[in-house]
Amino acid sequence: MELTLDILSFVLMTTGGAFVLIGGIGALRLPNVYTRLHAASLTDTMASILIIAGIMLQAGFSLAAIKLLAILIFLLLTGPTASYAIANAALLSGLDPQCDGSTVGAADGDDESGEELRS
Amino acid sequence: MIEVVFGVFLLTLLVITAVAVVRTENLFVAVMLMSIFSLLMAANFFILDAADVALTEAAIGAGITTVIFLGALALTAQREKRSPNGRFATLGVISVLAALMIWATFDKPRLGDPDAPVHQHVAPWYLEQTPELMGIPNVVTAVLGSFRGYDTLGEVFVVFAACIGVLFVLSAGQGLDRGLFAPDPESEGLRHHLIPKVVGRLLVPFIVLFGLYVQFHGEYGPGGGFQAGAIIATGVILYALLEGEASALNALPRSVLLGMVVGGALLYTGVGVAGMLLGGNFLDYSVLMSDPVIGQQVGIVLIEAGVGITVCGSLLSIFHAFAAREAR
Amino acid sequence: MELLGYFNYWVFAIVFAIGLYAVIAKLNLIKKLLGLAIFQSAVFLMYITMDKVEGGTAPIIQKGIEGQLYSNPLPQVLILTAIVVGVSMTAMGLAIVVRIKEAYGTIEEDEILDSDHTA
Amino acid sequence: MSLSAQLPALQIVVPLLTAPLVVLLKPRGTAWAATTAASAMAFAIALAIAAGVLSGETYNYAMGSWPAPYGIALGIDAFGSLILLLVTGASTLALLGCRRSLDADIEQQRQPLFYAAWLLALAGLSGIAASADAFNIFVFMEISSLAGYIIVAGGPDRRALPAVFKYLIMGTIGATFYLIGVGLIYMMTGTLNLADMEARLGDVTNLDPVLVAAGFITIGLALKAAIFPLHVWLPNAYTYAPHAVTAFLAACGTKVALYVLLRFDFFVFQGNLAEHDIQFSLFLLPLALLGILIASSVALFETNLKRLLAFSSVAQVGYIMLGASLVTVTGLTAGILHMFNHALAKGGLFLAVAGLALAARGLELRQLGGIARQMPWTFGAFVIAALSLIGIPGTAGFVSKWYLIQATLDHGALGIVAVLVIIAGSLLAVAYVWRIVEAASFGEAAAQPDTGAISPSREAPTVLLAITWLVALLNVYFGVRPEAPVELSRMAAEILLAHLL
Repeated sequence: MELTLDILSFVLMTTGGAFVLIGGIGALRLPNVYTRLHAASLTDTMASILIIAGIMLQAGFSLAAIKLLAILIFLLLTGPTASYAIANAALLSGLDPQCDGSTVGAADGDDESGEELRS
Repeated sequence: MIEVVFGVFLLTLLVITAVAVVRTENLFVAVMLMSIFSLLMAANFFILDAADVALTEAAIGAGITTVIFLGALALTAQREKRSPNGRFATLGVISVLAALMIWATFDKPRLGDPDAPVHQHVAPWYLEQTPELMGIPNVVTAVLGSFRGYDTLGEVFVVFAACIGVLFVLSAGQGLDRGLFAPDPESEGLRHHLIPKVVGRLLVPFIVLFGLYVQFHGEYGPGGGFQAGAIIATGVILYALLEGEASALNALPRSVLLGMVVGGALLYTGVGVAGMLLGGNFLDYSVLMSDPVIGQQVGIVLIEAGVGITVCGSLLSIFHAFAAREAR
Repeated sequence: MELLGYFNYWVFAIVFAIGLYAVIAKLNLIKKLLGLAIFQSAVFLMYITMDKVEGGTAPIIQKGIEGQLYSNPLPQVLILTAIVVGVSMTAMGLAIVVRIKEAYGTIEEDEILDSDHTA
Repeated sequence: MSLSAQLPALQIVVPLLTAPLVVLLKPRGTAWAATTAASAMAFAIALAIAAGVLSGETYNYAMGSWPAPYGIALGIDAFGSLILLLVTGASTLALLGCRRSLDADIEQQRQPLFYAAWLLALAGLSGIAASADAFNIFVFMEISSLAGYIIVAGGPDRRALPAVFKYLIMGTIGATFYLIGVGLIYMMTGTLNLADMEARLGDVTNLDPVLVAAGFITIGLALKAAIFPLHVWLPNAYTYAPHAVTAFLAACGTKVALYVLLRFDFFVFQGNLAEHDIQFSLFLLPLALLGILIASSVALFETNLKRLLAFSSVAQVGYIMLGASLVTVTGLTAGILHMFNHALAKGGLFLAVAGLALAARGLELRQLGGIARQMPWTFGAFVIAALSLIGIPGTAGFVSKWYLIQATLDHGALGIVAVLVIIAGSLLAVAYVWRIVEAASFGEAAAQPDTGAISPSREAPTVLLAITWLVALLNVYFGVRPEAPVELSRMAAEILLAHLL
């Protein structure tokens, strides 16, 4: 039982770590603010869920686990809000969400969200 | 071992961030990097077993300082003009200074050395005597509130001075009642943005609640007046950002804030004077109650409240002084 | 390993030097204040480094645990004070910078000096 | 606890407790009245302490009743009580005299904030003088500097702002250097109490960090004390501050930093670092001599009255350091006595300047033409204080310079050079004072067509005039009967040197 929990928690934390890494690479490599934000918000959500879940398994049923849960809820609330605020600020300061053709996929997704924000 | 490696990693990041703050010409970026710098510093403090300091640095260094810097940036300039090159003389002198300091480190006690002089004298006494004399677990709070309460009193007055200083300097030429004191009624904050509004409204009460927890749990865990004051101030600042300056000032008018600053400082000094009147020395809490241990606890709770009130009031007054001023 | 025990002090010296350089060499007043904040933070690091004891924990005394080592509370108290002093100085400095901007229209030191000399 | 045992704490608590209350006093004049009352009370306490010290008492006080190395101790000896007298006296006289002048400089609504800051500066400076704890000195240094920035920023000229900014940057660097030095010593000894530090430093084997600490503390405090060449913040800060603030800070601001420097050095380092006295002299003596010569020469060519006097202050700090760097009883006595006498002279001069400024168009020397004829009484007091600054026999300035020359003559060839520098400095002082007198008495009765009708006599307000004359006459009084300050200075010097054995 101990062992299974340990393995499970390590798997969760490692995957979470991988998401942080991917998010970091994305934030460095993607072409503009909106796409980078998209990558960075990955760390806010997926990574933090996985890592905190992993630590909660380590903590077991204790006060620490409840505190971790509170932290997780807090992060899940604030992270996306912060991303929204940054994207909105970028839009207001006149950064065009349109991209040139070389990065079609990322640009398309962001274009839509940009339209939503405007309306 | 793993702690040391992690520490080295964080410290290296710290140096890189510091260099980036100095090198970037965009002041906005520099301020945000400074916030990251403070956060890294707080993480370092935590690794070094200084939970109270880490909490303070995160709340004040990374939080409030950044807000004040941003408030000032909005009134001044976003970019730095290119500094002239050829500052090699300065660089040289400072490098020599740094080398000298690194040289001096080799005779210092190593990190974590239990035989270091700092762990032999004074500090063990605090650790031994605090449970007996005060009956509270957090030794940092005991030292802060009672053993070195006079320093903390001084610190409260530093914050007080900063508050009246900012109000004094920024009220020049405008008069206290006009200009500085009248926020732009048009400023509506983020009221029309649904997501921040909903999330923010949800969070503000919890932030204030957490601040109160930190305030009153300071005897048992990390925390105390400074941290609590800063956290509650952040909550109110968030409210001001969401609902606009005007409604934040309606909720907590400037006169109330000034009253908090004055009242907290007076409460602290008053507790000290009470000790004097009851036959002890200044800031001697043992005489406040018949049982000296209870007296110490009451004294610490009171002065921590004074600290929290003053810090919260000062930081908010400073924030409003910057935020309500119009760029000219 | 022995040398890594001094790493914190080296970082202190380096960050200290970086901050001091910014204060002296930069002409922008806000940059000077940022340098000052870095410079002060370096000192905090030095003090907190002192308080660490190997195998110790934060100085919050847990009942019933004998022989627990605690880190030194005194430097922590001093630095709590110093952090608040730091933010007070920063706030005061920024207030003056705002007024300088209003009076001179610039926050670059050389331009301020020029405008006083020509006036 | 008797009242007299509580005096050291009351010295600081009275202004500290009044400061928040003053913020709330909106009606016209009440803030000033409360501030003056608190300041006068502090002065009375300082007088009581000085009287006690002269009769052989020393004041020790344990904050919170915690014993010394664990809690914070206050300790006031002869040196401390002299500084307390200077601080509280300067503050009280400047407040009493300069109400009109301050009303002219600072708008009514901002006055409560200004006076609260003034009280904090007073409390901070007294707190430094009374404290016996290295870190506590830092905290109160920050209170006094922060409050100092505020009151200097009250100056009406826009050039006050860059001056304050520079003052803030330099002051913070100085304080942080001091903090680093204290940290290094704490690291090697584990204590913050000055006396305890001294005792425990003797057991420290690796002295390199202590050496670095000595360097940092000396440089940091030298910045605060405006020792040449670290004085660059001082001239502009003094020039553009409100006149009352200049009178207050010029009389005691830098002296307090000097006091900490001397105390730290003699209490903590001199007895424990081999040959520290020689290094101390080697480092400070040339700077002191250069400071006297260069700052006086700059003053000679300065055209703004307040700037001129500010540079003269830098030179006077040189005299004080010269006395201290000799590391003898007579030298230190002379240095400490000069702190007191210079405070009297400079305080008097700046009070007179405050009076002159109410009538003159500006403080450039050419704008002062004929002012001596318009305000003969104010200018008379100015001249007496200036004579004391130069060191004319019969004034206080002469006494300390006489002691200084005696002390330097004990040092052979080097002493001759130092005496020559002192004489040269005094001659330069004669020259720059003469420039002021010349401009004021014989200068073109500055044509003032813009103001039109000028009454032939426009003296400063009576209260200010009375205070200025009081200080001017004190200069004469302590020149003729210097026993009390000399005695205090000698006691202070002996206390400092007792740690050398």
